Amino acid sequence: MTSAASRVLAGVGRPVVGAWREARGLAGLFLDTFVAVARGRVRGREVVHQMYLVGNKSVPFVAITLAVLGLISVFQVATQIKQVIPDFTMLGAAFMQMMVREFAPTITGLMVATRVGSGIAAEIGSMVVTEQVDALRMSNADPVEYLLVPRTIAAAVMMLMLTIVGIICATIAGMLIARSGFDVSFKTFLNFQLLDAGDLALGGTKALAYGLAIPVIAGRAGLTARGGSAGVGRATTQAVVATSFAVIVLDFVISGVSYVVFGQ
Amino acid sequence: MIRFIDIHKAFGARTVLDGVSLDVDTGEVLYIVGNSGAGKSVLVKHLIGLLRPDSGRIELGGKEITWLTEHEFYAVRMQCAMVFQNSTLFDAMTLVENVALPYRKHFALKPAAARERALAKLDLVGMRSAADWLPGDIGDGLKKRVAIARALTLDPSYVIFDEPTTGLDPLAAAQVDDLIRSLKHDTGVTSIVVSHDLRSIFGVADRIAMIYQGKILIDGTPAEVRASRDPIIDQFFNGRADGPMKI
Amino acid sequence: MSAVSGFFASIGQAVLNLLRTFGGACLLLGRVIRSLFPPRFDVHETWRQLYHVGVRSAPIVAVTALFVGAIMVLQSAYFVKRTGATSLLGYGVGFTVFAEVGPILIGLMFSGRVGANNTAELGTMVVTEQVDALRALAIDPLRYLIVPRFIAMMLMLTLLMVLGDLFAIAGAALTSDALLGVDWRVLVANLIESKLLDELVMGVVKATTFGVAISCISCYFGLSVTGGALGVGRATNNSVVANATAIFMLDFVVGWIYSL
Amino acid sequence: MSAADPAVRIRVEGLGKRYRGEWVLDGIDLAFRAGEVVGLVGPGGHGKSVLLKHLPRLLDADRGRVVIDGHVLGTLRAFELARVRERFGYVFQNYALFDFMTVGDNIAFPLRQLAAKVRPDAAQILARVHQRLADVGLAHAFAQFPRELSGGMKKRVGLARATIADPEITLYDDPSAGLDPVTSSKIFALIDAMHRRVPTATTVVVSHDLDRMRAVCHRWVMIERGKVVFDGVTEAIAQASEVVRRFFGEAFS
Repeated sequence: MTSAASRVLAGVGRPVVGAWREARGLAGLFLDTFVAVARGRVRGREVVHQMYLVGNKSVPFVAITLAVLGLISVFQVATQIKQVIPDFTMLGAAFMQMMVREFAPTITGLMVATRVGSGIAAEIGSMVVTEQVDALRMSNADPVEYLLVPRTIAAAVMMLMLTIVGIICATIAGMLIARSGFDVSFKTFLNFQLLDAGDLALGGTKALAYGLAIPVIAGRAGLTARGGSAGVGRATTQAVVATSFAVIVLDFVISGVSYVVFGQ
Repeated sequence: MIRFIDIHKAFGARTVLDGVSLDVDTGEVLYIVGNSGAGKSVLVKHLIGLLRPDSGRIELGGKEITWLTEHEFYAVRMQCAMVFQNSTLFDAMTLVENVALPYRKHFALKPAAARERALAKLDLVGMRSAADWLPGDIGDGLKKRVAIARALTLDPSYVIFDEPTTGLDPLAAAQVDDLIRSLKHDTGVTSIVVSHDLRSIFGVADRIAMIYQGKILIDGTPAEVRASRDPIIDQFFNGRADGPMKI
Repeated sequence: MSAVSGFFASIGQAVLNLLRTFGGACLLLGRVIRSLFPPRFDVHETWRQLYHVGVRSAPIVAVTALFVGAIMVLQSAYFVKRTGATSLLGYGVGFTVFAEVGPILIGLMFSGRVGANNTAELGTMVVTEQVDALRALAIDPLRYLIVPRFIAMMLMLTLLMVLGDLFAIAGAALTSDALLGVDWRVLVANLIESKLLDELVMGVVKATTFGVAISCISCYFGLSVTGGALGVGRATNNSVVANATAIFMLDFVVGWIYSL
Repeated sequence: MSAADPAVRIRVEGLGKRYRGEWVLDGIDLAFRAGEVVGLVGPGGHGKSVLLKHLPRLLDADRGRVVIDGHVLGTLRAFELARVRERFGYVFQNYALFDFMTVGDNIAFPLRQLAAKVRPDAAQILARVHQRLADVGLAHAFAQFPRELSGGMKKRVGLARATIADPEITLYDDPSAGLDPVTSSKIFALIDAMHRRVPTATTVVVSHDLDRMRAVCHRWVMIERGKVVFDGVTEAIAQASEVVRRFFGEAFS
């Protein structure tokens, strides 16, 4: 085989092999994390501490972004409706449904991926690079159990909480703009007629899926950091992209499956 | 000729330099020594404007440079080069591109001409054969030699070395010491070396100045330093664990 | 009492941090603009950054846009199925993708891919004294490191926005054809005739402002790193958060200006 | 198994490790005995720290194996490996102190992680931690955080943590890197003191600080380009090969 051909094959092969090894490593890490949780090897106090770090610190960040998004989407939809048929009775209902099914979990997921994903990768990455993870292993503290499990549980729980906070802030912002811009009374805006168990289940599934995927993907980026501060930088960047991308892909998969299976 | 006159510098509550006065004669190799955190690197960074003193004056080649602006310091840095402790080569460029960078930026040389001049400097430090390698491919000792070559591209009259042999194995350290020694003979460059490597201090220094608790404790030839009976100086230069020295 | 004062202190701290970041980034923007007129920056490094920024983010932006288009179709599919208004599909999808969701999601992915990387790279250079080495070689770090990255990010995000819009349409067309049975040619024709040029231009203008913000913020955090590996990690984290906040703020401001 | 010399505690057989296609360790054969203090030296970046990390199996060998008291490390299951690691103390090059814990908690960590039936009670742990902090001259630093300490103090805390359980095998990875002569001597004095506390312990020190190692190490192992090029006592250096003699310098010939 000529060297050029082998070079081309290698060029194609390398990313594929790399992606496969990455997927296998990630699957292994998911398994280890859930086995550790199943075996109850969980330090409650640390989980609560991580909840504070993950949740509390992200509340203002999620609240602002979701409020802005709520403002924008109501403003856009309302201006469209005004041009077609100026009947705003269903404005609030449609908004609530879209927020619960789609925007609140996904945008909150992206924010948590950005903030918490890069945070976990940065922290664990710098612990690997300064050999703290090796020090843990010398004292029989498994890094996955000791570092990743508390963060995973905290992120999953907080993801649900933050989505709810997100929905509340978006709704408040939406209500205000609806009244001031298009004089839609709070009462008409706040109608939950369209909302049913299916929407809540869909939104909840998405939030939980993101909450579990983000810390484990970020944790893997952190645990595989190599080579001083440059390594930590790479791990953090890789985590932000991988977790954000995972949120978007999961959103598509869950929405697609629910549409095909449940028809809604 | 370089003069530090009564330099004071503190970082928040921690006073690092408490009235340091020191002269450096042209053409000599002066070693500034002291324990970690004594302020050796802090003092020399004032010379090229990376730090500004809280009070005191600095003169370089007879001109006062204490309060020059960042932009005005560029002229000073053309005269006075610095080699940092972790060799600071740019990872994205090959070794010869690293050394050619100052030529490209200051003398607007075409890439080919800059490469030629850079290869000559690499030859000076015995690294010409590795010209097209990346910094990542070579060990710390060799990186240090390329960093020295890069600092020499501006043909400075003063060169500052910040702990050039720290972290190097004895062989690589000896080669860097030889390089500093040969610099003085071949080019008559004045070198200021910050170090606490006893082997290289007594192997290369023309003169030694020791900083202890923010002040110059001694400033003299290696022989004078060895003869000193001051207990702190004796403890430091023999590297003894027990003694009056407070760290 | 300490809990309450602690709470207010943390709010005060958050506001102060926000202002310090905003101030720092604006100062940096000022210095960058001053060195653009007359243009005094390293051309070689600019080309390298254009390639570095563009190549690294093109695939991720394209794939993100593909999914954004698909999600938008899925989102309105439920609505369209109930009301049967398939003709509205093209307009609805096109509008949200070009004007709103497209710029935000592509901006976020770009901020993650390039912004975070920029802060990490600059942070590492500061921590390993490479920035001081530049100054010691009498080379101005702003003109050699910062301005090339500013130009690369601003230009590339603008171009990538257009690329993203194309991929989003492709994603939407594919999904609508596969899931809704609405032939993709219909969707595309419908989209073209809904005259969404204004929205497309607004999306691109948003992308340019995002590019400016992301470059200044990520460079600001990169240059202000202290404290080794942990410092680089923390700066990268803060940079990504600040970029995301800036994207949402700017999205609202540009959207509001356009609606005047 | 070659003739089992009773005193041999760790045996390294044909150990190989590859990074990006290059053999950093290329067939290492060594034996470490009880009561020995071994100096591991050689040109920078030639695999010394990598070899050290293979002993407690922090790194897995690509070739060959490490045997401790008859157990082949590569084949041990997790809890067996845990028992083996409990006999190790490791002073890391980058300090590896947990920056989210105080100095006291850092030093107590190895004891608190011991299996329940072996673990001393809380009061005993605290007493030993305070005693060990006093041994390294940092009694005042109990409640401080690692970021508040200087390089030399961080190194001493790392040393206190590694030796809190009086381990049989203590590994030092470049303990005096970047430290001034006086602090370096303090560190090596502590290494010597730690060895005297448990004379049957095996101690391995990786460092470039040949002058200070000379006072502490009985035996030297030099590694160049992934191979052992010298393994003997200080006096044997004078008769060693040219490369070895040049590395150690005139003070040793």
